Amino acid sequence: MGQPHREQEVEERSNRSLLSVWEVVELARHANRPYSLDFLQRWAPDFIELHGDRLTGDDPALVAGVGTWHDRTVMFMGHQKGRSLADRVSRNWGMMHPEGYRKALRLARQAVKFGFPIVTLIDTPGAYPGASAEERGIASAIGTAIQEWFQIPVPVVCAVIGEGGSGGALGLAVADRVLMLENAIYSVASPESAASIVWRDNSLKVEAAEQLQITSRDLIAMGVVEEIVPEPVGAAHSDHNATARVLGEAIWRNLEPLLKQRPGDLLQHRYERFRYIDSLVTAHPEFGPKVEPRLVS
Amino acid sequence: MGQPHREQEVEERSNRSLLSVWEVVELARHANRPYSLDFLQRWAPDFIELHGDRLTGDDPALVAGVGTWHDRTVMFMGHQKGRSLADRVSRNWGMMHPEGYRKALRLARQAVKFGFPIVTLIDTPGAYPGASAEERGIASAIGTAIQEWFQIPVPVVCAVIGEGGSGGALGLAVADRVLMLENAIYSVASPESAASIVWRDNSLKVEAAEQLQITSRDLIAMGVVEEIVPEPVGAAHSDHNATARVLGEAIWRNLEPLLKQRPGDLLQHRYERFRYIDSLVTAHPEFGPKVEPRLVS
Amino acid sequence: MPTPADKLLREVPAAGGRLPSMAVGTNCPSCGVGLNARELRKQVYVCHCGHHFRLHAEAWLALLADAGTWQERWADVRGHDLLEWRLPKSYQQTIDQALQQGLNESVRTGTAKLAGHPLWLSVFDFRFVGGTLSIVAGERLARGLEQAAQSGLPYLLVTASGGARMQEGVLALMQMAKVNAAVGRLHQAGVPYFVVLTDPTFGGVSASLALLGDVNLAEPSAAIGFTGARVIKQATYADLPEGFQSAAFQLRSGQIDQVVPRTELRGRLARLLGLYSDAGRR
Amino acid sequence: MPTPADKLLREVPAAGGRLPSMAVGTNCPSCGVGLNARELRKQVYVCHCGHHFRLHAEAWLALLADAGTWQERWADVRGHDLLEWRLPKSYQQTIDQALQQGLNESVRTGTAKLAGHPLWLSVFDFRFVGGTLSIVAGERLARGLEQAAQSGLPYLLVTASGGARMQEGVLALMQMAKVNAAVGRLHQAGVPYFVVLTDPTFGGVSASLALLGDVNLAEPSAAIGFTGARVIKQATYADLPEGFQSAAFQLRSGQIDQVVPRTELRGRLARLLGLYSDAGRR
Ligand SMILES: [Zn+2]
Ligand SMILES: [Zn+2]
Repeated sequence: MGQPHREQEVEERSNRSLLSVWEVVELARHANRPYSLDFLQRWAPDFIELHGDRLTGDDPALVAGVGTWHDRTVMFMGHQKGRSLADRVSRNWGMMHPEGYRKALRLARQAVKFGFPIVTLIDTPGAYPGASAEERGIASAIGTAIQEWFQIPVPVVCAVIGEGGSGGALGLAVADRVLMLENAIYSVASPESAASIVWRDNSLKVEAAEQLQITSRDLIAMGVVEEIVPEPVGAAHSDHNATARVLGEAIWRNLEPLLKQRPGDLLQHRYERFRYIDSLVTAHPEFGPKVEPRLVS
Repeated sequence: MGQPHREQEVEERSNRSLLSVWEVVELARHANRPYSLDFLQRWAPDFIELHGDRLTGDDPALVAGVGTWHDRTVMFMGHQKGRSLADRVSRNWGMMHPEGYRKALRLARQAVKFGFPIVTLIDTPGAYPGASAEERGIASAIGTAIQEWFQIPVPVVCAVIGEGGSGGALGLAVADRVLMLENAIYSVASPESAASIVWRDNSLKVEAAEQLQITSRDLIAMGVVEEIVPEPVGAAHSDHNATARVLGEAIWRNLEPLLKQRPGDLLQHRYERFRYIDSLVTAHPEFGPKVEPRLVS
Repeated sequence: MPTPADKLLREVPAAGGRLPSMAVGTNCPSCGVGLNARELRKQVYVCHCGHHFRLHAEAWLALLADAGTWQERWADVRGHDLLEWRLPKSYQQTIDQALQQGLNESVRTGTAKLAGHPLWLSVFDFRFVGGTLSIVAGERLARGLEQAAQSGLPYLLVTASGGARMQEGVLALMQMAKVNAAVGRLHQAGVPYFVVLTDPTFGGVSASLALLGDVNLAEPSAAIGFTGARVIKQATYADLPEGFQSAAFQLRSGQIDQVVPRTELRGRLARLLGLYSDAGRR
Repeated sequence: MPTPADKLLREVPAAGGRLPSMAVGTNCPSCGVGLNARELRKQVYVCHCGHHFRLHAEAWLALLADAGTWQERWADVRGHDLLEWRLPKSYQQTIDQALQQGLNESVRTGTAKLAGHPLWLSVFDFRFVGGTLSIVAGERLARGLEQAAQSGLPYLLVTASGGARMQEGVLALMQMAKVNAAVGRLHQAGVPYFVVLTDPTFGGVSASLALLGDVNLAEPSAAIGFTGARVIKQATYADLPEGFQSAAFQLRSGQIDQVVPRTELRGRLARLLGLYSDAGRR
């Protein structure tokens, strides 16, 4: 009781940037928040999903494939959560196994073969923290992916659409531009993990979330993302169509100029983007989320 | 009884090329025949074994690593059988899983990074014909390996030292030169498998072996190997040192001129070697093992 | 979850040309229902129960190539009995008989159009010595792959094979290297390579060019693997799980991109050709 | 199976410089035997039972660098409290205290010689906030990797880390990308990259540059993984098998090349440096 009312009230505040950090976390994880496939089906109705890492498996937590977008073939890939319980289980709550990172790399190399630009969507609490992932080499799968994304000479634009958790997110987020939906989060670890690591008590997730600086406003202030994409009134889950339209426009606007860059320049800029991503630190000794974020139109 | 006597008699005939095909098969599979490590330890006493495909596993049926040979660092890899029962089990009788082909490729790429030439030794009945290999993609592991060996721009010399069975052998045998020990065999399938496939009766292995043309003399006549390396009196198992010396000399003699070739030429010649490997067929309509093999000195 | 794309699919006609009639028996081996040959042909030899009958080369060509566009190449390349193979049957006799029946080796290669997209097309024919990879098959594949790499036309391969041809000995094995070298050049040339895996695809074909496609599709009832189930059981005494080496198994194992019912195959390929090969969009 | 090479190994002195004394308690945590500090130092902090005590940065430098060859770089790069982290303890206070104790961040980088081979050497120090990857650590690593790529000197990394440093938030995460980009350039430049994984190596370090070596070696008692066992048990309620995430486990999983006892490590590295980096032999 009172829950629907509170939710409505949160939605109203969401567009006036008056949410607590934990309220943003809850919006980023909202069960009706648009997931990768919700975007892909709207952007590229002829999307063909491609499966498998050609090694040992296919990871349903990563949806990937090709579709026509702005009269071009684009390689899309994104973490995929499920909405029903069965879907959630089969998508493993968007937590990838090694096969997912290897599938992503296979298709990134395929995009290079054909000159397709790449769009990646981030929405994961993190890589799967289970024995099956460890046994098949999750650490080196992520490490190798991060390394190789720097050697993919086609434009890559990434958008954090929900949760961007840890190395599990970063393994898909090495890009020329990284955008972030207004109420998405992006963090070195999920608030629960951080609490567990720092305090050995994951009930302190709210405190951890506040310390970690994980909202889009924090991230743009740190120079880690290029752009915040505003969500419609009532946040992304209340209007998938509008969210997809605005996010699609922002991604394309960032992608289009990259298509004209020479591959060598693209890779050099991508290298420098991450090599000096912490340069604000030296520039602003009293560094913090104090810079005004740039919002789209 | 009579077995040691027969064995001695076979050894004597082995150097006068008077063996039946099945006797050659038995020599190729002899329990005391030198295996890959027997050669590597003699050629490169400072050999350092390298493990793992950096994906999901390490395959003990493939031994691989670097060592100093002729004042150079060389990448060696070969199928490895075991001598004791425990060794045989742990080496899986020299039958590789997908991890083995992927380890070979990882190290082939490493050899490219450092400009190390590569020596591969073939000694396998075939890839592992079991469910665990199928589940982890043995077919594509072999297919990918065969494809990628054509894109490894360093010299590769291969020697069939015992059994060269099927795609399991070929996955490690795409090379610029392929040599063969005198009593080794190289076949589209092990005689047992061929009998099982053609007659659905693997007890007809002797007949299959005779039909298949799998001895070094058959192979050189078909143009599939460049050179037969003679075995010492009493065949390879009776003198590992002498076998290693003669084989080492032959491999190095073939490898040395390749070191001077430009990478592009090397790959072009490797392509053509296999592209036209059946060209004798058109040249000799009544094709068969009738050409005199060229023996080393 | 049906997508707008599924609708698109259904709009592409199921068959390019008119499928030949095939003798497929009188009852479906899966569901046992009696078969109406004419209706079955209309359903591209897929039973109502989902069972996909094996198609031979001419049927695949009729299904995939737009009517009148198939131009076969190198049909005159012929095999012969290198090893003087006698048992259980003379290989020369096998070849002669097959030729008399109008079969021309295990692989047919040529150019065609699919939904208007020009391409290279190779199809295996399981009727010819179990679709085995032979010198002739390897030669036709390698020539086609090389020409596709040069011309930039996409390459479409339909597999159905028991593996390498025993009766050609180690030279059959060498075809695996020959064709994979050519596939590597196709990839390096940036040319699309699509594979449709049909029942069965094994051994020297699955372990050479069959799984190297940019996109690998499989028919639902295709068995795909390296070693056949019978040999695995013989060699390892293992009980193999239900569905072992099925198309779904290979999808889970990461080897294929999609399992596509034959009724949707042409449409799916047309979309792929559009996405991967329309020069205008790049 | 002892090889002639094993003999070679033993001939390389175990330590380059003189190992510093470390307080390691009075009994071995593995076998319980009482410890003689002097003897233990002589045995490079390996108990007779095989237990490898964790070494801190200075000890690694003394063990690996030839005496007097270590030249530290960028020791003046210092971190600060970006997120104004307060709980459970002020991050600024953590940094200040560590500096007062003579610790200078979680990674130390510089040049040295090992058995005469010049190289770049970076060692993690687990004492500094659990060896966590921070901006300072990332910066020192990236600079070293870039210089190694330019100069062609091999790069040797010794890891010991709990992962990325929470107190630097997403910028700590970004260090994974920063250092892996630099590792990629090292590989592209054809420069040897060797990693020694020690106890423990987890999270943002195992999932960034720790497993990307041309040769990955691990100490026998190193636990190596992405997610720590405690978190896995919490998240999945799974019983983890004995030896889970051990060095032997990672060897079986294909992630490391060899498990090397500390007593043999210097010799193994000397041989590797000879094999991979002697210009004369190429
Ligand atoms: Zn039926
Ligand atoms: Zn002890």
